[in-house]
Amino acid sequence: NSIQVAVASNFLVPLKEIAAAFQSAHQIEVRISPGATGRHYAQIVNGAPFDVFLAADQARPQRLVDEGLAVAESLYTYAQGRLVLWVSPGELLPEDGLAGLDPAAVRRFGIANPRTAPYGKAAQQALAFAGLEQALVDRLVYAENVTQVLQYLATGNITHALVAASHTFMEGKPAGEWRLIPANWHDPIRQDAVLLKRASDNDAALEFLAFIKEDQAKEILARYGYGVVE
Amino acid sequence: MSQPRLEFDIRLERPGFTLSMAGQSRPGITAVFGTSGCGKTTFLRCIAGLEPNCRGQVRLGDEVWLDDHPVRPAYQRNVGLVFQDARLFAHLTVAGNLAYALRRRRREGPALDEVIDTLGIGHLQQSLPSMLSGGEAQRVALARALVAGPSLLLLDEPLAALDYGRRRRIMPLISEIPERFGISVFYVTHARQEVLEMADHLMLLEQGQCVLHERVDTAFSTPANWARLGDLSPMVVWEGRVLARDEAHSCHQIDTPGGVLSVPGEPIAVGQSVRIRIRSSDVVLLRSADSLAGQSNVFPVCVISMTPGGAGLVLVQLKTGAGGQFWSEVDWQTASQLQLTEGVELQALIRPGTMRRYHAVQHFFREG
Amino acid sequence: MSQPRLEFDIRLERPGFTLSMAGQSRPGITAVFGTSGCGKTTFLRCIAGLEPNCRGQVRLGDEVWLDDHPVRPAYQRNVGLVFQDARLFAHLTVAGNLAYALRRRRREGPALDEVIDTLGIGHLQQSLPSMLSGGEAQRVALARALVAGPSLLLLDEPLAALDYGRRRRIMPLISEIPERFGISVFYVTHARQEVLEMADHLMLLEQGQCVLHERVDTAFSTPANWARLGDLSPMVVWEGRVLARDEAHSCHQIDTPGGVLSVPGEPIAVGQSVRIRIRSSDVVLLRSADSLAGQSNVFPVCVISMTPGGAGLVLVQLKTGAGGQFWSEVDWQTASQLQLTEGVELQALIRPGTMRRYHAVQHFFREG
Amino acid sequence: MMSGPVWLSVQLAVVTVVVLLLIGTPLAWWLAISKSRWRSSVDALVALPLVLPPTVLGFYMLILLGPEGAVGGPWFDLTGNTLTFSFTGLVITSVLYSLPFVVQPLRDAFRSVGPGPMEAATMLGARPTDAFFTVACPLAARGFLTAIVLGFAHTLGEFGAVLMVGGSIPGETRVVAIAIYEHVEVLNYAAAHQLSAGLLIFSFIVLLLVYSVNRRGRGASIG
Amino acid sequence: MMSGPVWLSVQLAVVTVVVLLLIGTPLAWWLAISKSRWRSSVDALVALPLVLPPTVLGFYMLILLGPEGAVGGPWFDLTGNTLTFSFTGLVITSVLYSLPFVVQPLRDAFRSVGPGPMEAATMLGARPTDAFFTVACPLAARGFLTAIVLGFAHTLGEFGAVLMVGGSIPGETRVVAIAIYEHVEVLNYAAAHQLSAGLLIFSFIVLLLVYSVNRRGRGASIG
Ligand SMILES: Nc1ncnc2c1ncn2[C@@H]1O[C@H](COP(=O)(O)OP(=O)(O)OP(=O)(O)O)[C@@H](O)[C@H]1O
Ligand SMILES: Nc1ncnc2c1ncn2[C@@H]1O[C@H](COP(=O)(O)OP(=O)(O)OP(=O)(O)O)[C@@H](O)[C@H]1O
Ligand code: MOO
Ligand SMILES: [Mg+2]
Ligand SMILES: [Mg+2]
Repeated sequence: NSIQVAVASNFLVPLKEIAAAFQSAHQIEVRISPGATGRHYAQIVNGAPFDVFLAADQARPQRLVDEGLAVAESLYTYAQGRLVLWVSPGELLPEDGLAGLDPAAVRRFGIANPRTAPYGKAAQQALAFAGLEQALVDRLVYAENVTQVLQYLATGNITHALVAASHTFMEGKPAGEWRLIPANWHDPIRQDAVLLKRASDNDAALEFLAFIKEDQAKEILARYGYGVVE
Repeated sequence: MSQPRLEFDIRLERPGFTLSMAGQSRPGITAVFGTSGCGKTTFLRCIAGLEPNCRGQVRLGDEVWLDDHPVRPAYQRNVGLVFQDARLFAHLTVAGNLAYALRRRRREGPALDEVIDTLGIGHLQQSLPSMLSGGEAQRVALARALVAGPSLLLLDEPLAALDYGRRRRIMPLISEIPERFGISVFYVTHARQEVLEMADHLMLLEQGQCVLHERVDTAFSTPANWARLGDLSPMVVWEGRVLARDEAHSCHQIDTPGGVLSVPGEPIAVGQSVRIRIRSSDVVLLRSADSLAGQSNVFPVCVISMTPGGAGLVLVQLKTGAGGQFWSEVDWQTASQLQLTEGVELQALIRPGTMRRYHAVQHFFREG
Repeated sequence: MSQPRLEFDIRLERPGFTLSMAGQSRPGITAVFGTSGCGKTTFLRCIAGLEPNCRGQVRLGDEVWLDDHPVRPAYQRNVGLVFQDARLFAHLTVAGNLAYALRRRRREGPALDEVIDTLGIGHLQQSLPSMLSGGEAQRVALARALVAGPSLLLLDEPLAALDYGRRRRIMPLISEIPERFGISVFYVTHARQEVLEMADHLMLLEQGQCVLHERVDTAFSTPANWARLGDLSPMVVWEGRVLARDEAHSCHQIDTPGGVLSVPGEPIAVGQSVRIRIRSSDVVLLRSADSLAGQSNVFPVCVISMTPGGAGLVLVQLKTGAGGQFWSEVDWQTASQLQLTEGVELQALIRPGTMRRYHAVQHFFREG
Repeated sequence: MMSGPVWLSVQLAVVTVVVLLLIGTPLAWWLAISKSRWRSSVDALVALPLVLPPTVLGFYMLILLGPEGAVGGPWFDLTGNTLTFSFTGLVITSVLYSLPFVVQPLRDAFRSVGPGPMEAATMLGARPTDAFFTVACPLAARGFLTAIVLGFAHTLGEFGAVLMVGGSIPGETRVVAIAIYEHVEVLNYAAAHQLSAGLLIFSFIVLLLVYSVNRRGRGASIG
Repeated sequence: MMSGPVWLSVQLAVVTVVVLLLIGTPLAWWLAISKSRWRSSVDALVALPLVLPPTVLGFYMLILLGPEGAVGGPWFDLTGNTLTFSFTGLVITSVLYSLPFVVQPLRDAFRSVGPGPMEAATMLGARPTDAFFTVACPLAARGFLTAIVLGFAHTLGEFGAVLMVGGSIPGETRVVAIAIYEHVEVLNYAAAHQLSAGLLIFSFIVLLLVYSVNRRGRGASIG
């Protein structure tokens, strides 16, 4: 009695806490396979033994439903992500965050790859909203995902970044300061969860999906800066 | 021991070189002789099955080896080939190289100890090939081929890198291989002495063709061959047989086509066949034998012909009473003093010490 | 041309083998002789600078090459070394190999065309080394070393894989190198004939030590050396000089330590030095010269000593009136007939045709 | 002593190298001696897996080995298990991806041996396979060493393709490379450093041992 | 004709291979002939970059090449630019990561040449560098070919470390491997297939040409 959960990397840390809580409550082991949502999708299409898929976006769970690989009724948004502007130590963090950023003060500005990572796409929208896209174009660097943006920060290779708000709650985060980006500066970052077809009769998986909706899990989600879509 | 006959009729084309040979092995050792690049190595490789483009027929006894396309691959021919470049296995010591051959031995051959001893490679057993001198490597390669117990032995200049003393010690071992193990040996060499001391037959190659395949004595005794065999001085080679032995003076009476010669030297058993070389410079011609009274190997001879020899010399063909023909080369001064004309009778002193021991075998006369 | 002198006093230790040699080059060609594994190749490598563990001193003329630790690395010594295994560059054709040497030539040497012609490698120019026969590769290696124009030439059995005809054609080229280019040559060989026909001096190695370093004539004429030089039959080697030449009979009068010998053969210029080998078997002893009247090379001789020779033979040491000493070997029968005793006077017929032409040079006598 | 992912990686590397040698040795030999006109094409093909990014190769392997793939389909019908997300699948992927590192050094080593020693063995009565194992292979020892080192090290470090095909299932496909990656993902840099350092030290010791022993074993003249 | 990322990859691969040959050739030569007791350690060190997962190697390269890193710091002070997120940084990373693939085949090839030909060249008056370039290198041609093929192909396909150090900046560090990866990530499989197929075909043709020419050039006996 164990279940296999594929989870978007950005949600790995909260998920581990949730899984621990679930495990002690239900005596069901949760085996976690973190990674990029695109890869998870490809693996699921090709028979990956996952029971629950916690994606980084809405598109790919939806597509699995459309392709008959996931249970349509189970689809729901388990978390909504927020962005923060992060500056490394020694750099000036404008009072009004991104809006007040002087492009000249930026050496390198890191975001996740907008083509592959939902947080990257949101970051790009936020930059555009703030009117900084053109000013920063020659200083933008693209990481594979948001956690890699943090590595750039941690190694001092970038001075500014847009990362997930959840990172600010994590242990081991790089030094620096941050400001929340207003939620309306970008399309909502909705992360959907879905039950996969192979687990449609798996009570443990169903229980786990239910558990994420319970208060204990919501509390953890909130603690990590994720919003919950009711 | 009867030796299965090797028959071949082969052809190999290379850009700028064609080997085309037909013939069959004769019992004993066949010396393969010829100038550098004439195809000796290539011939051995074709027989061994190492030249995939070789066409034609090869058979040993009843076994068909090649019938336009290989019937029997090289490794099934049980040929022993000592390569011109030793080709020891670099990852094995000398002992390892020998053990490799011994483990795959499929037929009797000389004992390991005997070979190691004769070739003087006992002290090298733990050496790697990279630590051997040129001659040492060559000896190990020869040893390796011998202990493998081949059914046909092909030797490509196996003694070329060795000093005279070593050669002398090794030649008897090679010489007795055919009789002892009933196999034929092809022996590539540039050394006439090795041919004379070991080979029964001589194959002469010129530009990929076999232009001579004869008994060694006939080959060397034929004037037409002297130039081709590498500027030989005129000579005859006789096969002889020991008639008697004078122990006191360690002297042998040897029956030859020219008569009975008296030859001192290391003991040879009565009845044994030996080979005698008489070069034109080994013969002294005299009008009378007076001052030679009592000296051995003085024969009355008759002049058969006279031809101009090398610069300033006359080559005199002579015949003993027994009918054996041989040659003497004299300068014009001596020639005129001797009043040489065809048919004249003279005395010929043949110098002993010109004898070569013929280590092998009796079969020669049986065959001849 | 004066030849800078090579001086060496070297030592190389290997497990189970130590080379320890001191000496200096003499003008001309020095034959390096010795049994397989005695250290000949190692000696050349030490001189060339290829043995990093070699200690001691080496100098050529004023240049110090080694003074316990290398002073001059191998590539600055301008030594030409023909390796025992040809070591052609596998990625270059024959022409490429020769061009490689020619481009780096730092000194005069024989012309490319001459070398290619003498060594008979013209038709091989476009061949890759892997396509050459053993002897062809050896010739190319020799050619490559010659055209590089070395200041010291070291040859490691350069003709070992060649037929007699080829050797004869190449020997004159090598022989004249010292005079023509003013360099010393060390020549490793197992062939006594090559020593006699080409070398001025002989160095004999035994177990890594030089046990003999003498003029070739002295070395071969000393009875104590006969066994060491590979079971030589007793002989003397004389340096001679052409006194006169009889064109009509192409016969030379040659002044030797034993007297004036009459020697037919290919023309040699008057005044030229030549080398004469007289083996004990080349001498016929007679009580009187009656039946030899008019024959050339008959000398009255005096018996100096008699010793037992090989089995059943007596080795007689003789002296001519001119004082030259030589040897004859007779069987006991002949010995008793001749009533051999010390001091007795006999007639000796020395056979012509025993002469060897000495291709090189006049410096020999100048030095001697 | 070894944590799960490390142990799994070592297992994977060992199995992969063994399989690679089994496949790569005959292939390298063929490439070394063949006169076939297909040889150059096979030579080129062998290097191709390298050209693809690991995740992309992994993606194609995922399709190929998946339950509907050309290889995975029949396997699934036969065994009832999928090849993907299994140790076997990882081995297949690693083998494909490390093939050039094994085949090319081996091929070169066999070519360096040349026909001479094999001919000599033949003349001593060794059959082709005998000569191959007793002469060609020992003389190509250097190539085997390089092939093994490259194959082993590359499999240890390989990641993209393995992650794609294996899916990071603990105890089954979660190899050390993935474990390190995941530590980094959750910003647990200390653990990542520790694991990396361990991997490096372990590998260095193994390699040092291998090279030292190899050196001792052959004497100065060869290598 | 070539799209940006492909062209960038080819440039990176070419520059990397050139640099690798410049560094790797002397290193391989030293490893082949040295009798130093450090040799085994260097041999082992050379293989180590392989053991680390690319992203982890990339992470360490980020530290090393970053504006506060041991290499990147001085570089930054000197040039005012960071090494990371630059083509130069990619080259350094690729060089480190492909080093074993260049050094090891070369080392083996040099060892196969052995001391004989170099001694022969010396005896013809060739100085060591002369002999090295005119004899050792041509005779090790096989090793160079393998080194170049492995180095080139690995750089083309390399991805994790490059992505990390390069920051995927279009036209500067966004190589083809990253481009394909992105297509896969966003489920644009058709584009991924197309780009992969193009890369494979291009590589195959290049490799086939290389191997065919090489084969022609040497005759049957050597190659
Ligand atoms: N690389 C080596 N390592 C160790 N010992 C060696 C090495 N090369 C040669 N020897 C040994 O040194 C001794 C002398 O060898 P060298 O090659 O000088 O002999 P050589 O006189 O040239 O003999 P040959 O006439 O057979 O070529 C031999 O006993 C040989 O076994
Ligand atoms: N692998 C090869 N490819 C092409 N030609 C070759 C090859 N090997 C030898 N040859 C040529 O074939 C001819 C015969 O060579 P082979 O080796 O049989 O000569 P050989 O009689 O053994 O000479 P040697 O006494 O010099 O060893 C020579 O002209 C040589 O150049
Ligand atoms: O978790 Mo992501 O891959 O940065 O959207
Ligand atoms: Mg030959
Ligand atoms: Mg030698």
